[in-house]
Amino acid sequence: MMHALRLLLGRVTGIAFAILAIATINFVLVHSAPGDPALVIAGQSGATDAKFIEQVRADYGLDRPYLVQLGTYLGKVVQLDLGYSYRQRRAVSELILERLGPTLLLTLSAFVLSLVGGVLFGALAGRRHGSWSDLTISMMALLFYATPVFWLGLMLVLVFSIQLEWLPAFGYSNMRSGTFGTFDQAVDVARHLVLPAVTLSAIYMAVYTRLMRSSLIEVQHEDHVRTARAKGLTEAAILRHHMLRNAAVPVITFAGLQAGALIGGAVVVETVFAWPGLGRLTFEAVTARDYPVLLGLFLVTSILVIAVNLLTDLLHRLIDPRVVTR
Amino acid sequence: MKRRDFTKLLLAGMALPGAGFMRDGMAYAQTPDGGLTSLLAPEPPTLMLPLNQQQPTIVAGAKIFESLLDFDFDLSPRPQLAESWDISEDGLTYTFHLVRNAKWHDGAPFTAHDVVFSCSQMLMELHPRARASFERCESIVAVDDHTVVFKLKEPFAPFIYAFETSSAPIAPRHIYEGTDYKNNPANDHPIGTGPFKYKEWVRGSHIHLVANPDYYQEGKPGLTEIFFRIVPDAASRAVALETGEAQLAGWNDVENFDVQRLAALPHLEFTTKGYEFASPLLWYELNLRKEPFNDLRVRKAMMHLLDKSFIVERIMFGLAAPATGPIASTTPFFQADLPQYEFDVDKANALLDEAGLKRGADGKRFIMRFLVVPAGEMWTRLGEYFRQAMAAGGIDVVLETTDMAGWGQRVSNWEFEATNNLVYQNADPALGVARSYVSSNIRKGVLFSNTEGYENPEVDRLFAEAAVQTTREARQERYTAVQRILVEDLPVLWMTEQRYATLYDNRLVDVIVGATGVNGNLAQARYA
Amino acid sequence: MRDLVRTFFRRPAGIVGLVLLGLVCLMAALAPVLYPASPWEMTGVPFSRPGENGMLLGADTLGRDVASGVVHGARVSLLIGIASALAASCIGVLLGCIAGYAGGLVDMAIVRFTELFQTIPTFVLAILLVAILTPSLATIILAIALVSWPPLARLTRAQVMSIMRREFVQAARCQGQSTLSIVTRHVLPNAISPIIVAGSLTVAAAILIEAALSFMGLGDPNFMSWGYMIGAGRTVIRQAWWMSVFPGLAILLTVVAINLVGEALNDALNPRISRA
Amino acid sequence: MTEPLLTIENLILALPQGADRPHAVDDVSLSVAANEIVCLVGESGSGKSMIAHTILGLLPAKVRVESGAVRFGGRDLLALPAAEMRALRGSDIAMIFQEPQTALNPLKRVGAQVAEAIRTHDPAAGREATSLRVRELFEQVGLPDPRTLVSAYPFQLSGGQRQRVMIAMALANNPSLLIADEPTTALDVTTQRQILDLIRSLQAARGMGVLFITHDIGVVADIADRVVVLRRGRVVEQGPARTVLNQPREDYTRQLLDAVPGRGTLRRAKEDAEPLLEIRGLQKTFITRQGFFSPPRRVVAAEALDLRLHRGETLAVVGESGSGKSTLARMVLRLIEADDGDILFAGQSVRAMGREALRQFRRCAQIVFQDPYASLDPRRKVGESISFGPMAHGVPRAEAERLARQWLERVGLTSQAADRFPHEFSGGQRQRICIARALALEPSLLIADEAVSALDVSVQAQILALLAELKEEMNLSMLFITHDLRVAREIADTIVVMRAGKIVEQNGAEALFAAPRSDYARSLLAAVPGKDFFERASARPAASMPASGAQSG
Repeated sequence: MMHALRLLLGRVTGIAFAILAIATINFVLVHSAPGDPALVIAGQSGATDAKFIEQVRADYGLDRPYLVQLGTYLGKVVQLDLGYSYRQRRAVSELILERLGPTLLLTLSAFVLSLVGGVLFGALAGRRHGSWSDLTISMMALLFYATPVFWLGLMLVLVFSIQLEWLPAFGYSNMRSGTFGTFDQAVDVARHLVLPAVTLSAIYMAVYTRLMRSSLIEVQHEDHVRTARAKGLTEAAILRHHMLRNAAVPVITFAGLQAGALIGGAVVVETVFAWPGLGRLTFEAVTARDYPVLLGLFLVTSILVIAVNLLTDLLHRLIDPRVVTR
Repeated sequence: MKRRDFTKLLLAGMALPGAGFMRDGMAYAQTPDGGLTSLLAPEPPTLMLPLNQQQPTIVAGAKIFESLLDFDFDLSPRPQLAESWDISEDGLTYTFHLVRNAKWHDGAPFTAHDVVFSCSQMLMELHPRARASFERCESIVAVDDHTVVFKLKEPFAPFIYAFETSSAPIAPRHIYEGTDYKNNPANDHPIGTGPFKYKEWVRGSHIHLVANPDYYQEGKPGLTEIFFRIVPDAASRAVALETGEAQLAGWNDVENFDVQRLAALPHLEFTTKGYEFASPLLWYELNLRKEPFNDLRVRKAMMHLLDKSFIVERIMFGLAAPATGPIASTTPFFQADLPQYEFDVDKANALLDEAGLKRGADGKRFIMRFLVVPAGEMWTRLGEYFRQAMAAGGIDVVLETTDMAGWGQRVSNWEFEATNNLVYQNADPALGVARSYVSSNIRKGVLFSNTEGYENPEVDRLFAEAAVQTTREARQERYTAVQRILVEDLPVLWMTEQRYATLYDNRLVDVIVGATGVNGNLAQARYA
Repeated sequence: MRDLVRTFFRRPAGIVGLVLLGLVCLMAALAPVLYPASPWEMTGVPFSRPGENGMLLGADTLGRDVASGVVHGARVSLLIGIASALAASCIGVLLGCIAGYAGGLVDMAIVRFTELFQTIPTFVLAILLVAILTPSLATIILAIALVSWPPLARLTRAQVMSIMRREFVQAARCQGQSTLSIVTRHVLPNAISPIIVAGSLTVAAAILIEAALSFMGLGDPNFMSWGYMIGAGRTVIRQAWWMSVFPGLAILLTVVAINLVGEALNDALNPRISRA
Repeated sequence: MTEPLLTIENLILALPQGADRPHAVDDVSLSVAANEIVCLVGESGSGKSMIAHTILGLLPAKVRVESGAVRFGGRDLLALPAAEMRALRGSDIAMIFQEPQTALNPLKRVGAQVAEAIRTHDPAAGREATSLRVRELFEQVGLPDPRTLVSAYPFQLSGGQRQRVMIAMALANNPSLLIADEPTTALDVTTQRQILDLIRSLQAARGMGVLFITHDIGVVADIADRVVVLRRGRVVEQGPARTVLNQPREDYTRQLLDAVPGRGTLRRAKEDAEPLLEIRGLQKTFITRQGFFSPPRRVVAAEALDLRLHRGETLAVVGESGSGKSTLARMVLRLIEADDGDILFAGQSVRAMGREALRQFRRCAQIVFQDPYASLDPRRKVGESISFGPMAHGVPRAEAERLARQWLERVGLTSQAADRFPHEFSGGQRQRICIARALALEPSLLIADEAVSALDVSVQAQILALLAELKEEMNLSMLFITHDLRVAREIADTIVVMRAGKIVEQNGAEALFAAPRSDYARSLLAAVPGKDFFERASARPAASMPASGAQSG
């Protein structure tokens, strides 16, 4: 118990350090950009008034020295205050919070989908190593691995939304469904989720399929599988009880590392599918040079990545007892 | 779980898309029970129109907030919150008689004091364009609860246009007076006098407005509710119109090349009317402070190298008209028969030779950098076309891209060689044209000013005089003169007058009823 | 060496990949011969279908030849892919080597730094970098390199550390060989194969990142690239599917080819497989 | 004797094309009766494991049964349908494997793995009954505290405990035939003794037939009722253990017996010579940090070690895995830095040496490692690996290459070997190359870290002989690290016994074997497989040593 507590404590301080470091890097990165944010607000309001620009600058502290801005920012981060968006005229934490749900829904379902699909297909291919099904799955995995995400999204929209009219092409929910019962809304959101989630998961599913396949092939030759065979287990039982889980361990470890990439991919997918999540907010903030939002976003996405890492770690611990005390 | 159960489940899952569950989802194409779903992009920062006047804020906010006047397609004023108005002979006194039965969305009555508060206090602090207008006033006085008098320091002919909704949205005094306007909690739940009331805003998804039952015009609004669907992706917006998920799109919601296809769809109506108030003019802008753009011959040569019809047909897909000079044909005081620079590569080369810019061994005369406007595909195409067009004259164009902030900074600080610009005429040359050419408006750091750096005392004088003349003839005379000078001087390379497509469900009527089109309040729009 | 080549060619997938990649390279090399005019030339009939008006793959909205764009785009995609993979490899291998060889505090610092870079969502970082530095070939290459090096650094570090632990390295130390001699004669030759393979796969990843950046409007506007073409074509996908289909296929084939070659190379460079 | 339990008749197993020989197993016939232990003994590559795998139908896909029959209980196992074969596996015929570390599924609790064996063959067995049975089995195989141990994971158990779990699993369904494939090879000698005793007693109690596969004649001597000697896929000799071991008919059997180390004449320590290497109070603790807040793991590898190696002497450091003996060897060469204490080499402090001094010192103190596969750079020609050493000390390239060829010939290889890569050589040959590499620098101290442990006995004997010979010739001093007391006895003048980082006993070889002072040394000695047999046998004149320098190594 003490041990677990200490482990947790170590984890938390590690994360805190990482977050502060990321916060600093982000701040420096974003603030070295050319472009005066005051001007953007002014320009977009159709302003031709220098006084107005000065006012904006004063309002958002952009006239203060760089280091003071950084210090203020870090201080606020510690207090979980992510600042105020001058473009959106709202607290950054509020903006992020309301976009967090859809992104979590999208990335987590894509994560689960890719993992489950990858493990399933990879197992199928690895089990019948060298067979036609293996060849087909491997080839598909290679193709999906090489397909640009945005391109795949477009093709899916073309086929499933425009040609077949099965699924909505974009958005998070049909806005009228919000007024009905929660079940209707859940179904509605689920229908909107299908295409973006499939698009986002495709490349990772391909990666996990390939990984699972080679992992399974490797496991097949391990001694404990021979032991299981010597015990008289059927091949199906061996696959289920002695190969799948063992082969999935490296896949899950790897999946944790991919969390950052997954959120990066969400930017493209959310833009293509008009999914109202953090990814789209990121792109909007980059084009609008919305500094506070960008800073907040990078922080939150990084925390998300760390969270996913923790989650996979947990999953890893769950299926691999060796990790706990190691 | 047994293996067979698992397989069954898997099969069921795969069959799902084909099953009824998925198909009944076509519900989103249903008749919207008197409600309207409009596209909106990008997401506005706020709906509080007095606070922010970006395009999407106007589109959504103008259903909630109103001003005193509305404008017909020919830009003549029509009543809105003002029933009637008088302008004194000397053009110095504007008296507005307000509607008597208007109420704020919270039930408080709308009075002349709201107008005085908005125009003399709130907008003066928040709204740069309104400030420019009301700074001209000597006094703004509520004579009684329903009469407001504006007294100008000197005559200003286009003053009447200051009362368009986005130019002077009227805010409730009882809520804002004496508060910190920007942080007033009511900003999140805006209260106006318009035909629609704020209901809900799901960020990143949609804004929900509902009909105002106490609206002061009998029988309006004709719609029960409006959803603004926020869709940042143009292709998705097109799909929404196509599937019927959205019933209204304006401005750039639909990319030009998609307009024809969508306009041809049986369930959609198409019009380019409703943008007369803005009447934007698009041009290639050169930094006249720099060699060789300060040489008129070079500018003329460039004008000859550019084929306006190519831009109109291939880049704008017909949603534009060739511009002939600094004032758009839809704006008052437009002069028709100005001299033109026809597309002529030989003439251009001759002019460039004359200017002493000889072709080098590689056939290139000089290298210039073009800053692409980061606002979408059309702008990118304009940059690409510029590069190809200039190549014919031996001018090597390197494209530079940046984000909106970078573009704004570089253009307003004159750190560019060439770029595109698009400037609203705002219904009167004194409001939307002069600012780009008068030397008093060469202001570093300010966008949409005289960023090209053109200086001509004669032009300055003519614009200044035209603004304060009170007769149409006197103004026309000066604007004609200034147009002739500018066309000869080429401070910028005018290309096109922009047209915008408004697409809407053909069951809707009276959607576009005036010069502000989708920026209007949609009070009359209804299902036939 | 001969072993390597023989093993490489024992895999049909490797040959297919090599042939495909060769075609793409040939296309890039012969671009000025095949299509001497600029791919930006707006001389064709807009929206020509493939084969119409003498344009093999059709024309885009401005009348530009899609085939010319695909051919010229190969140059940019390959250039950016290879250059950024090389740059990423330089950063990654250097840091990985230092970390793996030095160990201790230096190692820990580099590992933490690498982890930090891996924690930041990479594509978002790339977007940000390009947006900040304004898009051009150099900045795109830099941005892709900056987000691609961490896996290479980790791999190199792991490789170096595992080789350093091997007894033949200890034996070399005992022989009195200098550090430089140990690293160049023993560690690098043994560590390099997976790094070469990973580096070659980084090229494929870089091409995909470049395409995504261009697709989002963050490409170098002076060079025709595949991602740009898809970005320009996707909005008209219903009117002109060929505008985005062909460059998309080009990306797909190139990335597949590089992956196939990388895999075959992996097998060929793996002494267990090649000498079995 | 009744009908045998298992009969193998004229079994021929075909290897795929391109293998070193066409048949893995060539015309092998043998039988195992109930209630007897048959040992299948042979060196690596003799095909002994293949035979075991054939019985259970677990052959790798590449290997094909060409002809022959395997009869068990009247049925030909080779012709049995897959389902019936499966029913037999783990119930009537059970098997245990060499590596208990990998033979158990690392992700499942050991109790569940044993329970699985029960339920596979008795699906009707209830949960309660099964877990009861598992606990019973754990008790029978001598696992402590079965109640808690059943829910342990394999990594939480020691090697011996894992092997006990494997045995429990094998016995779960009361098999009539147990196949044990090198079940003790990966274990420490004391643990090996326990497992052997366990198998012996279980076999006797249950009247099982056991087919025991091993490479170690000592183990055979301890456990076998009958012996089958296998060489390169063929049966060399078979018969009752006593007969085969005492009166081997075939040369190969005799060679195997003679190659078993530790039966030569004992050496006497030369106390009078001056010390070349002196270690005083050497201290080393490995600390692995797991985070800022968790307590670091501490493993003591050396605690106040004192020892002396005299010039011309061979000192063997003996200990089981984890005793710190290899760390000691590496600390001497400063491949691992010690925490405290002194290492004096010819009077100079090694720990105080600077970079250049250390380089010069290492020239005088060379090492040969255990794994002949890992200790040669796979990407360098053998000649290069050797010549880099002299070159690093200023010898011109041509001269260094000549030296390399000369040394290759000296260790029993041809000079052409210099142009080949390590993977073209066998394990024994590689170890010869490693010795050449070490000696090419003409050191005065040679450290051999388990240098013969990975080799087959016959090869082991050759390498030991080579080392002894070279030692005499070059007047080397040797620090010989081994886990095998027999090897130590074979080569050492002085023996140091280590356990958990401490020296338990330091004694002359003769003295140690005659009268060990410590309990631990005594238990180690007692655990040496085949000790009784060889002690009896050594009363008789020992067979002659095989000639060294043979290319076959």
